Amino acid sequence: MSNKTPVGSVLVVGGGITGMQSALDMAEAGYYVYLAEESPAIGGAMAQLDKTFPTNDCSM
Amino acid sequence: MNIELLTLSKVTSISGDSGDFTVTIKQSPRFVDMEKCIACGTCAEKCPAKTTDLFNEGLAKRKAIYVPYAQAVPLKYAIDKNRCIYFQKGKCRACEKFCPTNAIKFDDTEKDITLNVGSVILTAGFTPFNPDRFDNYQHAKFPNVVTSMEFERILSAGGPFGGHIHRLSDGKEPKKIAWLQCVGSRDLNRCDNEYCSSVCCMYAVKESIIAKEHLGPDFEPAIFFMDMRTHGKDFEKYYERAKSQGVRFIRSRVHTVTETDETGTLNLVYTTDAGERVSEDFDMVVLSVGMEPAASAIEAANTLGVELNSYKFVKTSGIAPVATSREGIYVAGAIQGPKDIPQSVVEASAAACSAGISLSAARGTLVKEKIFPDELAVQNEEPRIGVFVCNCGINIGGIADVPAIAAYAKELGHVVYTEEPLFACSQDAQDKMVEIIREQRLNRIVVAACTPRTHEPLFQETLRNAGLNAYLFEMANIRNQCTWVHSGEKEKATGKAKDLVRMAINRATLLEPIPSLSVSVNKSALVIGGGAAGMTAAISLADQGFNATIVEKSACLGGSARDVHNTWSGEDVQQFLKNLIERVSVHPRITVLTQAEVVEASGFVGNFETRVQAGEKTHSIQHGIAIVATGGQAAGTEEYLYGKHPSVTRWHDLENHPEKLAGAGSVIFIQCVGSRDEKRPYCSRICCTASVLQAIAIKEKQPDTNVFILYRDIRTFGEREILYKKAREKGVIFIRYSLEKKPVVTETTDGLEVRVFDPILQKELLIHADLVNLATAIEPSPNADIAAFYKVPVNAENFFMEAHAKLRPVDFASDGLFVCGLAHYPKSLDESIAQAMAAAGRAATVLARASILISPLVSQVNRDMCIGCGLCTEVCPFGAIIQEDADGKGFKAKNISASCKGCGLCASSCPKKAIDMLHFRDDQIIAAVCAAA
Amino acid sequence: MEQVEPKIVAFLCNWCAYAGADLAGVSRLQHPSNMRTVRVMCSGRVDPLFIVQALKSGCDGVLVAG
Amino acid sequence: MTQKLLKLSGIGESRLHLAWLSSAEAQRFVDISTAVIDNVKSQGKFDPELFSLELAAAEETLKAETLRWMVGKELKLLARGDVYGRKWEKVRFEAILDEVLEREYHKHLIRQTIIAGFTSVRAISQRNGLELRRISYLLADMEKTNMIEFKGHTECVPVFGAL
Repeated sequence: MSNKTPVGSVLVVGGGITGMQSALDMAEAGYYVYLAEESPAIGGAMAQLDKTFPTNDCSM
Repeated sequence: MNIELLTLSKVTSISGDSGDFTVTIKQSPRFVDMEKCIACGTCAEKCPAKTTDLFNEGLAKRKAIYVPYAQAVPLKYAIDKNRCIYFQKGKCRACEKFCPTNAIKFDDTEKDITLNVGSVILTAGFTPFNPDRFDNYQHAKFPNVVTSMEFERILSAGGPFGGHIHRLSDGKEPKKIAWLQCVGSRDLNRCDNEYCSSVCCMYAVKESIIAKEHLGPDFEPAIFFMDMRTHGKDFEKYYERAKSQGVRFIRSRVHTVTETDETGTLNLVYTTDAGERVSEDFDMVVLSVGMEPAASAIEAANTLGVELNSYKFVKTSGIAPVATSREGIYVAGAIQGPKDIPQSVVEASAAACSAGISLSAARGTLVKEKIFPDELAVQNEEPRIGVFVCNCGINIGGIADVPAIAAYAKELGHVVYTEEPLFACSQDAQDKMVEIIREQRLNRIVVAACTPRTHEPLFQETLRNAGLNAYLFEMANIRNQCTWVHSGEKEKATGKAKDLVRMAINRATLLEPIPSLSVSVNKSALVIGGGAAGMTAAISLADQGFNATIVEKSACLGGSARDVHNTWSGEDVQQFLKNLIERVSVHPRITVLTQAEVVEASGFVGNFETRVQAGEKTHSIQHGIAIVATGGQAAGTEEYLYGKHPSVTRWHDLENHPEKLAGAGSVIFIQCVGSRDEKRPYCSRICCTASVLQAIAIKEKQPDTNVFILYRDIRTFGEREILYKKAREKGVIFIRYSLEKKPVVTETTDGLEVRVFDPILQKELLIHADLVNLATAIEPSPNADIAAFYKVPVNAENFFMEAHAKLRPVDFASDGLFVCGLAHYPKSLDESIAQAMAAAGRAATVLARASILISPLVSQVNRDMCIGCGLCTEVCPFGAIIQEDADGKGFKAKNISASCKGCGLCASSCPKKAIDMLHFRDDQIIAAVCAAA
Repeated sequence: MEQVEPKIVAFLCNWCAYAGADLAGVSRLQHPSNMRTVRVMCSGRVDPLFIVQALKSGCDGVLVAG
Repeated sequence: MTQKLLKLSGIGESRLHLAWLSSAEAQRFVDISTAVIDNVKSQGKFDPELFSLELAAAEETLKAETLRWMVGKELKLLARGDVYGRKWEKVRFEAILDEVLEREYHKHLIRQTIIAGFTSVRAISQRNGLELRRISYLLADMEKTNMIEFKGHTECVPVFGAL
């Protein structure tokens, strides 16, 4: 890596549970995040599961 | 607010290097203006074009203008161009005509976006295996053969059938359902997926239990499997529960499914353990489909220029589990290999940690902070309440009489303004609310709408934008707890809504502004445990610029990894460990204390204080967060002559004493020694892979040595399955045994003899053995002290318990405390490293800040009334209230806001009623109660 | 006994019962409309005095759910 | 405890229902609330006027230190023992708690009855239904703790006033 200061932003490719968690952690740690998702909404496969959790809260 | 969502977007190119990438993105048109769309649903109602609903796995129809699902984020409609009648035939535009906010944009175009970013994290996921190509299961043809993903939608209360399970052929409730495991996994003959998909056993068990809950005691679920792989935390107990609840588990791979009659009943023919052929009818068959890399994920990986492995998953190393072949690009989740939700979430945080390390010099340079106007002092003003009764489209307005509720509210005391927005939460309604608050000089706001659990923060922000304190706000839940559940009783629903609004208004009258609370953060960490996980966590924090102290009980660093030669993917563990110890030892931000133990701890997130005894010296360490990595070890055993015969060894004893192996004609591995039994009802996860690896190594070195593995289920999950296959190819003999018929090891004149019942041959085998190696259970290191000092829970088997099994796998429920490694659950080195990095990544979200906001809804002690009895301290579950020596006045209670969760137990048990809860004061609650009748 | 539509005050814990009641809404599980919910942060917050107060105010019953 | 108090006061313990459920148990919530509603319905309308004395007495009882203190100490007494290091049996603790609850409630009921204008032992008994002996016994106790005072005789009948 060069000596110059890096860019303080990150691109997360994929808006499933993994991408959302990465994006939240990066944003909370002080980086600007772009979250790119192919479909019209984030949530990914987990949103499709009939899960025991109460709501589809994606903690955004 | 520092996350910018780019939906309908694909990466098209990347250039530059780590720290300074230029990425181009192609964003497809949505044809709906996101700013204007209020998701009222009118467009979809009017849209004449129906198409397959992919979110519901094709089991339902949706319109050409749609939101994928009701809770979608962003909750904005989109037009499916390929299905839209206007786009296809040039006529219609019904949505445009009916949209109340003019949000439809038929002239929307594709956009090219160029981004400048320091790192990229690739999390593009998996796709469920499509079984249509298998003619023996006839998924495409038989309506009652469904995939597991389709079955999830069938089970879902929000799914196409409202959670009512029925056969697709005739709508009848099924009495018998069969799950077929390993469809598109562990199969080289009919597809190329020779790996195990890791998650299917567990989800099949879950689906069978939930189906049983739905369908009642007469329902007969059956799961056809090869090896039951319930290797995750608390999974084995769930498997046992399923057995006790009547789920039938049949060890057999079903070859063909046929339809027996015109109603769609299905017939399976299978062979039992004993070799008997059985023909059985089922009402439905669920194919437990595996995971494959999604085509779009492969495309994204190729565009980003990262290497893939032979199964087209992103290639990583066992000692750098989230690093791709390209510096500055990290990977997490199922695009790297089949895995479950917790492991994906762990990797997500680990990838964030990695990206955080490479960008730490630029931390905080591009983030924005929201600035609110100064708060108006309204405390001493007469209450002026504004009431907003939301229609929520038709969700509320379609059932309750919203104008009547608003009119009723207007007559109540202190109410000076009412309104009936269509969607109170829409951006324009929010903007308008700010204006109205200012214009009407409102100082208390009541919103009658959905639930405060999801929407209170949104409205509180709106209040703050208008210069009001966030706690001058109250919600009346007239949707979730009223119109949605009383839709058949419109008048009663209106009456109840009026009551709820009256209660909210009464309470709002007494609300008071509550100043925000924050605590400063000590930007250093304490890591308890100096094994691979602890050291990785410390390095990962130090490389992000935070100081870390490692507390190690023993005299040297390395922990249980010191016994391990190779990772399952082949990396040299000792070399890795050597490098890690060296880096830890010389890192200027890391302090290592060996032969050291925590003896006392106090404090809360941002401000912990821990006393560590290191030899003669006691250190007092101030730290903002703590990571618990106390590790685990292989348990001892009294079974199988262990400790009584020199040729009976366990785990890595064999590898570490190669002289024993030389000349051995026969080596037997016994699995599950002390795991998956009554005492330890969990699977130790890594033993199958470890024994298979050792067996391969022996066969490679001494092909003539007979190697046997006696097992209960081989749990070489994920790509570890390839090792299992390789072992069989090399001639390792696998013999299954059951808990009821354990093998017996006896001493003979020339070594050992093992007797085991082979269920395939249906007879007992007698095998001579020169060496017997036992895969004993992995148990956590003694951790009762740590659990008590930091008040963190352990499960029944003494593994530390995370805040949430799926969504928060490295956090403890208490803020600022994290867990990783074997202390959490048995796991392989790559998984430990990922979890350690994840802990460091999660810790960075605390340490990166100068101070953290905490909920100000805490208890308040009236010191004049307090008699210092200490009852509150006794009842507080969080240690958040202490007795303090007040000068000359004896002891008085004191609230520690950072630890207080606002439960109010202290207030309701104070004998002098000297404690009250902010925002939930006695008089505020009583005000609501009085207005209820 | 006269047929009445009683009013019942329900003290619901924000994290458990209140969330359960919300979910009942999401799932559209219909039930009688006699409950009047008071949200509290924990069922431990419910002082017995609140219950007496509810009865004094003329409510016909009280439910405390955590 | 509040249920016991409601029983003592004749309001009926089943005016108060307690339940535990998790956030995911929507169906259970519906089942519980339906059952509670049916149960309360079967009891009919509650008229606070009829029970004004009883409610006021219950409120005073719950406000007073004695019971709040005992309830708060329960866990400690059962789990860790009292100041003498003796662990209490749950049954014993509950028996004592019941006794104290009843006594305190009766005292407050008497006091409320006096406030309502029933000042002689006989009048008090007629109004709230407590036994004469119980009232006399408790009145002596109440006088000591400054809950009431002895105001003298009216036509040879002792008269009390609330403090």
